[in-house]
Amino acid sequence: MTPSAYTTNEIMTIAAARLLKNGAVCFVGIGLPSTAANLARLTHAPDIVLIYESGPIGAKPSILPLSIGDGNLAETADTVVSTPEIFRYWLQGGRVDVGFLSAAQIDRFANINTTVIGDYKKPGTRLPGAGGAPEIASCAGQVVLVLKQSARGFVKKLDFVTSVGHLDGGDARRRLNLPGKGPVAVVTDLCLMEPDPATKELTVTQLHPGISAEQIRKATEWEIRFAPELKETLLPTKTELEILRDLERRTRLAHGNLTAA
Amino acid sequence: MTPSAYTTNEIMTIAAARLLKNGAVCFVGIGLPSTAANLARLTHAPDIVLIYESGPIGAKPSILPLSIGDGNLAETADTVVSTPEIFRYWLQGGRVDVGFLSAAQIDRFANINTTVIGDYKKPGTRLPGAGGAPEIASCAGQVVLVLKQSARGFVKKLDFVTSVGHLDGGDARRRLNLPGKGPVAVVTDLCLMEPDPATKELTVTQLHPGISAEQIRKATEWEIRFAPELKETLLPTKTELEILRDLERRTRLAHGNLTAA
Amino acid sequence: MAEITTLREAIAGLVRDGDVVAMEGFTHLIPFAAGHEVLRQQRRNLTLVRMTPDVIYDQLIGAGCAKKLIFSWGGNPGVGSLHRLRDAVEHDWPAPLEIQEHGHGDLANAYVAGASNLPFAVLRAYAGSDLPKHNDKIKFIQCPFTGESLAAVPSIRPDVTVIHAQKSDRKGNILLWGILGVQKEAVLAAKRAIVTVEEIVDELNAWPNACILPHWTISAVCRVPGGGFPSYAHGYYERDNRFYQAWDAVARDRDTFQKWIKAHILDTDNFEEFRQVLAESVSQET
Amino acid sequence: MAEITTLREAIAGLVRDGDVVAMEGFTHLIPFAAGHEVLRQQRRNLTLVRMTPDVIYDQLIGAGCAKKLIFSWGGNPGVGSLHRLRDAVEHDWPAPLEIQEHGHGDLANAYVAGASNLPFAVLRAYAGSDLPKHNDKIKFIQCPFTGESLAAVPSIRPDVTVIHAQKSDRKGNILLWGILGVQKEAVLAAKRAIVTVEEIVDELNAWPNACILPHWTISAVCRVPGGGFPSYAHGYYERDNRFYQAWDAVARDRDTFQKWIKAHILDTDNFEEFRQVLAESVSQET
Repeated sequence: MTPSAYTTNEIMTIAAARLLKNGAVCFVGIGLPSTAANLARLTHAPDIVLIYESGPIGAKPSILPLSIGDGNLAETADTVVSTPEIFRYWLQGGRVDVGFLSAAQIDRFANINTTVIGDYKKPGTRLPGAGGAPEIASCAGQVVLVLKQSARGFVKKLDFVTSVGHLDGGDARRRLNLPGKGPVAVVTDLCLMEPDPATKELTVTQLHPGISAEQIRKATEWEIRFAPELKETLLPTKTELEILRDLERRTRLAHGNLTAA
Repeated sequence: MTPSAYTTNEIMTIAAARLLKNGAVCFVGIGLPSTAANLARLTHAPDIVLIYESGPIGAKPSILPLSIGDGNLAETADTVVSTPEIFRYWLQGGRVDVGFLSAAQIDRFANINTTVIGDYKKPGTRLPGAGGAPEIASCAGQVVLVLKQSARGFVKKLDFVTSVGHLDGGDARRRLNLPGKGPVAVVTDLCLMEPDPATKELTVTQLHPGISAEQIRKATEWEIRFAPELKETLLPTKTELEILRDLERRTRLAHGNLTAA
Repeated sequence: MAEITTLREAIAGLVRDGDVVAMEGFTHLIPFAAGHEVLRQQRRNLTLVRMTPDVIYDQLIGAGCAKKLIFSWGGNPGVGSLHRLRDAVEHDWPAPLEIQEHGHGDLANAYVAGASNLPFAVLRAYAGSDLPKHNDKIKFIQCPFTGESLAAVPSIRPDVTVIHAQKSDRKGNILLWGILGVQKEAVLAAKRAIVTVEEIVDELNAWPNACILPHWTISAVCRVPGGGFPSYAHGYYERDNRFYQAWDAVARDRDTFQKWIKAHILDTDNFEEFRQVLAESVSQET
Repeated sequence: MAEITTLREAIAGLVRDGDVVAMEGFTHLIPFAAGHEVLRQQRRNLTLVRMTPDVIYDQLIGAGCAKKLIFSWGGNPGVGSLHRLRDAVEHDWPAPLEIQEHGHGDLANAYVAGASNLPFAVLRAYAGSDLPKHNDKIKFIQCPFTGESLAAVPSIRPDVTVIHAQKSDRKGNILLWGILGVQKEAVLAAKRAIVTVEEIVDELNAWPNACILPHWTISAVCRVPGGGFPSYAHGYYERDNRFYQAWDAVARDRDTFQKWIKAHILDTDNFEEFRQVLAESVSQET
């Protein structure tokens, strides 16, 4: 397999999927996180437990959900509970190992903005808002973020902190008594970043094949740090690509050529 | 029908049942309240809604439950919810019109004790305790109490206030911001008492047939007040007695000659 | 006590100008028919509450029914922005829209507190988030036992909650299943409740511990088959994803939006007629 | 992750001296077999938590397993007193028993808070009641929005929760139905959970929104048919009211009680043998 044989979206999704351990309980956001989590379930992690904020626990969707409450999630779940119960007993209750999120903007400490670009009162662009992210960011055992990398998205300073990553770094989460560990990885279409163990600043630890450090610097507004020894992301396997493409094909067919945003 | 044609227990139960309006949502304690509520349902109040603290909503038991969570309650209910939900959404939520309770001890303001006779730390008799009564006494729209009358049960001063009636009378409930109106009637084997509209002190307003004021005085430790114009409880009708006896007969058969305490 | 009536009468009698109105349904069972009827009857100055405003609130906001929105995620699921919501927030069109913004867990807890007749809910959230800076309804309190700091939010107590469900019996007992969202809590938190249902049956034949709202918690029950369209009703019909995608183009332009609302809602008599007009306009496009 | 094992091993491995143990079941599905096994293995210094102590805790208290009881209603339902509980409270026999006493709504909320990983629960109760005078775990707090006074109680977080349920599948996913009580909350509030079940099946075939505890919330699942006896298991067997009535005479006298416990529990190997010995002693009496 050569870098040209897959898209940047595909390697992002595959690299994210690989981070999920079999058996992990994942609280899954819609879109990229849901695609990656289901890819994990269909490849190396058949016993992964997918929880969606609308209420399904143990969902095993045959096609990717377009919205967070698709019927297919309910039909394939071990059970479906109310939305309050999902947030109270399951997420806040500490039953979720991994919160799997996307974001519009992220900063060097993996804090995220999904609320507004510009001033809150006089917004340039009004984004959808928090959804379940503030509670996931607080309470999930750990958080994995997946989003495309660009200088507009990876910014020096967030216009709005919707959901916390590592705040201003160091032991800030512990000082605020946040139950979960916060972001442990950010997967983009270019690379994988992990927080520095001490400072918690995001550090590129792994490049996707064919990607240069320069490409990553250009797609990051702040001066991004790189680990001394950079790994390279393993190429997508034939199986990974086949299963991902098959999943997306089934989804397109079922949703009438719509794709999950 | 003459006074000798029914027992004092029967007229107590029948007088209590008559207080329940058709369609009322009743939160029902086990024992006497449950018997009276089901008698109401089987006579003049077919659309009464019975809620038991174990979870059944709209129970229509064919026999009297021996415990608060008998299977027959679940089988005949419109639905069964969890015990936390019963207390949170239904009772505290303000959906209950009438809380129907019994008690070991009661005082002149219809405060009740189901905790201990004697000192709390060195109990003479340890009683079962609060159960759902404190929350019912606080939150039900109104409360009806049903218990046998005796000087040991109707006391000057409670050894322990488990659940509040009208506290020290007057507008005490309003001052404490209690959601429900509190006790509106106490039905005994001798009479019916209602709180004075102003002082909230229990006042005998209705005597059961053949019962004298003197009998009631003897069975009350405090100096009990009587309304200026005392009514007499209507004699049990043939239908009321037949239905009550039939219900208790079915219950005895089903429970192997046990009776609800 | 539930009255079984027409949707027009239910909205006319139970939804008033200036009300706090919650229309709930988490992707599933969104009460579109009822929302349209509110729009058709041109209610004004509503405070709209909904975790996920969705296309239904985009329509009401664009049509000028709302003065305030309480929400936690305002997008067109699987498509993108709610353009009418954005236009109201970004450009005050057709009128300024006050927003009160929360997280999902927060709003879900706030409905629970409302259903529980508590004045506030407690949750673990918002430490470090900017949301409390822009929403004075989010405060922090201390646990009286451990001293821990926790977020507190006021309960939601709508004047009227509107939901769509699968079934009612002839007394007005409601059965719903599948993705339950916060519908039960939203109904129990409200002063009045309107439920549209796919069908009214003799017997619910509900399974053990089914999600049932007894008739005495409901003000009005209205039979509106397909009343959740373009969302879905588990066991009845699927989500119309094409409608959601097509909405993007309709809502993007003020003029296009206004014409659509006039032709499809204001000029139709009821949801059935809306479906007919919509079917005609869709067939013309293709 | 649920291990499917024997009850003896589950109790041996998961219930330790000094633990806070919740055995729940509201009349229905009371985990008698598991309670007996705790008694048989002679655990000591337990803090027992249960809304309705029932005969199961009367046995454990009388046998000297408990140092503390957290409860809200301690009677023999439909019969009268729990004599062993009373003897412990009134006469410190067989040992002093510390009691921490609540109302049902309070304890139910405290389990909910535990399952929700909150340090405390808020409820409307206890204004004017003497319970807070004798229980320093009941406090009052003010609503930060309205200033109203509300009761606050600490959450319950058992070391181990023990319940009985109808079914498990071979992975250990648990299905229960009928009177649900606080079992789900008690399991989710606990560090460890043991579930005895009537049967283990290939497929749960659960209905929509069924009450399910996924296998990854459970430490051990044990097949113990009849394990709820003398309480009942909806769909399997009814409550044995005669046992509850007969218990009154057994428990009334210390000596009778001790002989009963020795013959029926300490000298039997497991719940099946207990049932045999009980059947023999009952048939001798009649």
